[in-house]
Amino acid sequence: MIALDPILLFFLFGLAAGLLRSELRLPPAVYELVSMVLLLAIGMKGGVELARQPFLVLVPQMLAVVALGFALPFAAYPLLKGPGRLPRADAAAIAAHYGSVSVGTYAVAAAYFASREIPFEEHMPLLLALMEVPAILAGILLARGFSRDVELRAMLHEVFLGKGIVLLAGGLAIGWIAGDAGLAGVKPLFFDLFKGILALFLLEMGLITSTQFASLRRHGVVLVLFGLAMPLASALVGTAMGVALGLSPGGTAMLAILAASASYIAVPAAMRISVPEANPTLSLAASLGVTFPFNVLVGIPLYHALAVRAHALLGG
Amino acid sequence: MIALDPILLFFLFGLAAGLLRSELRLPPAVYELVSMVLLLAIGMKGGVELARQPFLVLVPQMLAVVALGFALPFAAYPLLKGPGRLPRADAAAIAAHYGSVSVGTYAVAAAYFASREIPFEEHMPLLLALMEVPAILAGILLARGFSRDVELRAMLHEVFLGKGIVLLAGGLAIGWIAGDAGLAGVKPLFFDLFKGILALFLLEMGLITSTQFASLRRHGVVLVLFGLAMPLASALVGTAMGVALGLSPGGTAMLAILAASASYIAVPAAMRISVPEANPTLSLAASLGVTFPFNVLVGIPLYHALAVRAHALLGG
Amino acid sequence: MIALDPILLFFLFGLAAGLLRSELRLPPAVYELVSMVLLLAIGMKGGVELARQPFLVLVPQMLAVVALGFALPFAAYPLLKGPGRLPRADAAAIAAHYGSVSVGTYAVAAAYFASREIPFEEHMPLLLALMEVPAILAGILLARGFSRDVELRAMLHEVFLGKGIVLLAGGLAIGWIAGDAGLAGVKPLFFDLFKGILALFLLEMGLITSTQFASLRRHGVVLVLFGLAMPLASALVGTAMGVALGLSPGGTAMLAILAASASYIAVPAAMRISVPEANPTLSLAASLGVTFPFNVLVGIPLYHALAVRAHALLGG
Amino acid sequence: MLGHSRRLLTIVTEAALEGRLVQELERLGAHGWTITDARGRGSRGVRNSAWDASANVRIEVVCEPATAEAIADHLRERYAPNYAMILFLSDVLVLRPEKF
Amino acid sequence: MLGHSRRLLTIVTEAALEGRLVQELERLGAHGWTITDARGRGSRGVRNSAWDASANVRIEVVCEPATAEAIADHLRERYAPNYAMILFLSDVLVLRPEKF
Amino acid sequence: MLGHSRRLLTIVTEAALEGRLVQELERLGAHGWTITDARGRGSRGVRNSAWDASANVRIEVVCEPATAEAIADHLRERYAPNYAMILFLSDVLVLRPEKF
Ligand SMILES: Nc1ncnc2c1ncn2[C@@H]1O[C@H](COP(=O)(O)O)[C@@H](O)[C@H]1O
Ligand SMILES: Nc1ncnc2c1ncn2[C@@H]1O[C@H](COP(=O)(O)O)[C@@H](O)[C@H]1O
Ligand SMILES: Nc1ncnc2c1ncn2[C@@H]1O[C@H](COP(=O)(O)O)[C@@H](O)[C@H]1O
Ligand code: NA
Ligand code: NA
Ligand code: NA
Repeated sequence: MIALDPILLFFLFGLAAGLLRSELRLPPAVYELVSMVLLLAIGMKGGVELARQPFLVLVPQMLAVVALGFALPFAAYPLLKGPGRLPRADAAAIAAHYGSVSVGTYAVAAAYFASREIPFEEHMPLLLALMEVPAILAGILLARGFSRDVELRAMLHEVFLGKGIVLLAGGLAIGWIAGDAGLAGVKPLFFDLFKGILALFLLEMGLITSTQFASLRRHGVVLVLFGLAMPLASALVGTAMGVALGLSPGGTAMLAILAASASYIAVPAAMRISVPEANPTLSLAASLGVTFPFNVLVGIPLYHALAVRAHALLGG
Repeated sequence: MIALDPILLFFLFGLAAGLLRSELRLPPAVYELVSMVLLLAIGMKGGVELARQPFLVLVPQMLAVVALGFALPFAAYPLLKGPGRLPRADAAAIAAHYGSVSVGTYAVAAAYFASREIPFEEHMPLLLALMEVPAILAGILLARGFSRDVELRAMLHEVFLGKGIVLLAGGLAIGWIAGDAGLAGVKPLFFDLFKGILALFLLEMGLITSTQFASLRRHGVVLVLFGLAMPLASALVGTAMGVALGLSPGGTAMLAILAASASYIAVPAAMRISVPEANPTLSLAASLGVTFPFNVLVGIPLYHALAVRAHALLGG
Repeated sequence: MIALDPILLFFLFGLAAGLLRSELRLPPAVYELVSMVLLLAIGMKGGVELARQPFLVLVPQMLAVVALGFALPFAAYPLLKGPGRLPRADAAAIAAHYGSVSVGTYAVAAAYFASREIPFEEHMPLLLALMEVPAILAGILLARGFSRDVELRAMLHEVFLGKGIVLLAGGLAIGWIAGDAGLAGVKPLFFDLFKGILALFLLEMGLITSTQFASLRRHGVVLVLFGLAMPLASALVGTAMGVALGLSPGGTAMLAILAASASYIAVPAAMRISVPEANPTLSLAASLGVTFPFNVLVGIPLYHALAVRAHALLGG
Repeated sequence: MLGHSRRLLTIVTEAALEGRLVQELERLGAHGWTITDARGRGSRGVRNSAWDASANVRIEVVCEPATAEAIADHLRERYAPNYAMILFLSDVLVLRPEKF
Repeated sequence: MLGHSRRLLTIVTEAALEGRLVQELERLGAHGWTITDARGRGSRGVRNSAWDASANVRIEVVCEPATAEAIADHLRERYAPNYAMILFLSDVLVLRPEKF
Repeated sequence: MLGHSRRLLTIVTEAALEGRLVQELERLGAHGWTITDARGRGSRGVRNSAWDASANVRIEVVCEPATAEAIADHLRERYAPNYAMILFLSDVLVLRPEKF
């Protein structure tokens, strides 16, 4: 049996409160504060690490994850459109969610690795930030093709200047410039409270997830099957790429987790603007109602075991 | 003279700012965040303790406080209806407030005991959660009698799935399952910041209390007299019960404090729905305008002295 | 070159995000929470120090800063009205902003001094609170003269019971009464998190500053010139006064910083009510668009160097 | 553009009633509603704080006149005597009448 | 249901004026009001931030036509020239006319 | 007091559209607008959470009837088919007609 990280109890608590239709909810302003602090903290942690190593060494990894994020939607789309029988726009939008990444899943994984003292490449937040975007472009291409003129300016603005990316990138820059010592003053808020704030975030995620179950019931088994199979497949690809890039077992697991996770912040906002005819309920039911709980409850330890096995077999 | 716990200065500050009609106020979202963190933290503390001891040992205490919470309104009601000359619905609603408990009062008491290193049974939050509810049922019975059909479903939903109880119960469950070690990660937010967050809460309580004084002036001396006499009487009953249950002096004092405190979160919400013809201004003027300040400023040390005396006399 | 305090990176980040028109913004409730905690924390720090020393010793300093705050607007006004060619009401309102002080600038300076271990008189927050108000009265006199009857009651209420002053004064009182030991319980929230919370505040200040640039472009060079020259001149006066009062080099620098800083919380609110015909855009463009960034990025180290030089020359 | 005439019912009442009223609206035939947080003053005093027991919500329902009147009548009878609550109606034009 | 006709006055203005306007409303005979936080744009620019100096409030008053006009006239004279402020009036039906 | 007649257009839609709609309003000739955060239910389900993807905004525009109709027509064509959105119009009186 998998020992549950205590922080996931907050997720389950939120889920239970939501399913019981309690009146519990985080005020929107608090949810924004909580996600702001998490994004800035994750960014700063990665930025500090970037300051420590020659940037050039990272370029291959950076290119690899951008390619991965761009490629995954092209693998997902035919599944959704063919056997899944979804309309083009919906298949494209869902595919985009799965090419991108989930910051919440990353945060849970980072907390899980920290409490088990599993080391991993600390510059992962850079890869996380890089993987947010390419899947959005892939999704738009899938929905629109090259032909029709996309409102490029508005779309790029939406993609690169959405709250999520800006906070992650800002945190990375601040961490990079200030370095570890420079951040000492803000550590008590951003690093010491990290897990507590993540707990509040997961409580709200549980509440939100509970509201997705209704749409799941309505939109059938396709979303459930896809929401379970896609992260498993992506995790395999991520693991292979991690080994190929020479990452540590922890780093390989992290890359698998990023690949397996599905966005629910940056991509939904961008898809609403760029592919408005896609029904947002479908993507969110899959990504929040199935894949997020699966990944945080079962996936993280599974992908870690996979990465360790792969290293034992291949990496040596 | 009683040395004031510094945290109560925030209450007095809020009270003064409110009476001077300053523009100070906590934004609703912040008040919700603050009370959420307090309720979860209190719950988790109690849950951790529950994990430490055989549950069965607690059953007598649990039954006793449920009975106490149910009985107190039946003692308060005739006073309010007879000498107090209040209409039936109002008497019943006020009585319900005083049978239930105040989480804010408990938090101030816990901080007071901690700073004076007075030990008490750490599973008190379990008793706190249990005492929230029975007085509500008593209040409805007093207002409606057995005959008239109460909208039972809606009422139970209101009572058991209101924010306060859900957070307290969720915290208890999380603390129980995770245990002390499991909560290490969330300690900086929920436990280290506890007193600071309680200070912000008390600031707002002071502001709210100041707005209750106007209704007090309008509704006469009955509420003031009742708001002072009832907690004193309840504290005596609570002390006796604590000694009888074999609690430590600290635990006895805590039980007296719970008995003496009057609800201003769970019960008002439930009474609004279940006994709507009761004027909520009356209950809140008594519970917030009189009893809360009396308890936190004077009551806590008084009830503690009482418990120590009682133990010296009876318990040995 | 000046080494940037890492906390200022948050300001620059907010500024950049604002200029790029990203969607980033702090929810109003969060901004209120953040400024509340800062004001209370600054107040409490000053109050603790007050408890440590005979109050009478401070009276000369208190009188001096009140006089300084009242006098500065009378120096600024002719510049704005004469060479600046601004209408009477606008000149008076801007002058009032520069006689008063900026809590944000003080907080950045305190963090800067702490990280460089520069000692300064810890009762500065008392002087800060005292300097908030007299400039407002000066501004009203300048705009109205003595003749016309000002709505005195409403104005005094606005001035003394505005959120900023009430929180600062409340914090001072709490710190004074509770003393250092009494505040131990609330330290983790108010003191340990101070720099992190200041970082969030500065992020929002950067976003707000970015919105002021548009008005700057519209209202010409007068505001830019005044917004740079006035703090430099005020810093000189503040330095001289600090030396004359026998303050330490750090305290002298702090007084220079207070003199150089311009209000953007208490004064704007009071001027809106008392001198409504003044255009608030002008004062805020100068104080937020020019003086605040100048002071926090360049001014603080500059004024400190000035104070050290002055002490070497005069104080010995 | 040719608008279709509908009724807009606006309700301001205690936040504690929100959940319950939403169920009533659905039961009485409203196809949708919009809610904002509010504060205010009325015959039951100032309702203006961080605190549930003294917060208001403002609910808007666009619907057929008959539905609006049914809802208004029901709320007036069932809730208005015991709760802080006001109701008012006005005429609006909508573009997609099938929605309301 | 037979509604009674009243006037709804809506004011959008600077948050800093809230306390003062509420006193004016009371003085000029309004029996109640409802306030929500708002943001927006008008002739005095964008008012849209976390920050008091640039926040709006939206105030609604249901009252007799004469009261509505008295309030509107007073605000237009006393405040509109110097503050970001708009006012508009519409007709509404209420059920309990004694409240307004 | 002599009011001038104008049209009030109220839009309730997805929070994600706010930035874009504000640009459209400006382009189509509105001189101002007022926005509040809202939640609600409609044909696209419950929109009611802490979370951007499921939050609403309520936008009000006071303007000339022709402008209101132009905006309403444009929004109905361009956005209503793919977004949670309702629109309704009513008549209001304003005091300073030059503002709208
Ligand atoms: N005349 C009015 N105009 C606008 N809003 C009102 C009016 N009267 C009451 N309200 C609102 O309705 C709520 C309940 O009103 P009441 O039942 O009169 O206390 C108040 O808290 C106000 O928010
Ligand atoms: N035409 C309009 N329609 C709706 N709201 C407006 C309009 N003009 C102004 N407002 C609101 O009223 C506030 C003050 O307007 P103003 O005095 O024109 O700057 C603005 O910040 C908007 O919130
Ligand atoms: N009949 C209605 N009355 C009031 N508000 C409505 C109504 N229908 C929809 N809304 C609001 O408009 C939003 C979008 O509506 P819809 O496109 O029908 O999902 C909803 O989330 C509600 O806030
Ligand atoms: Na992915
Ligand atoms: Na009690
Ligand atoms: Na100054």
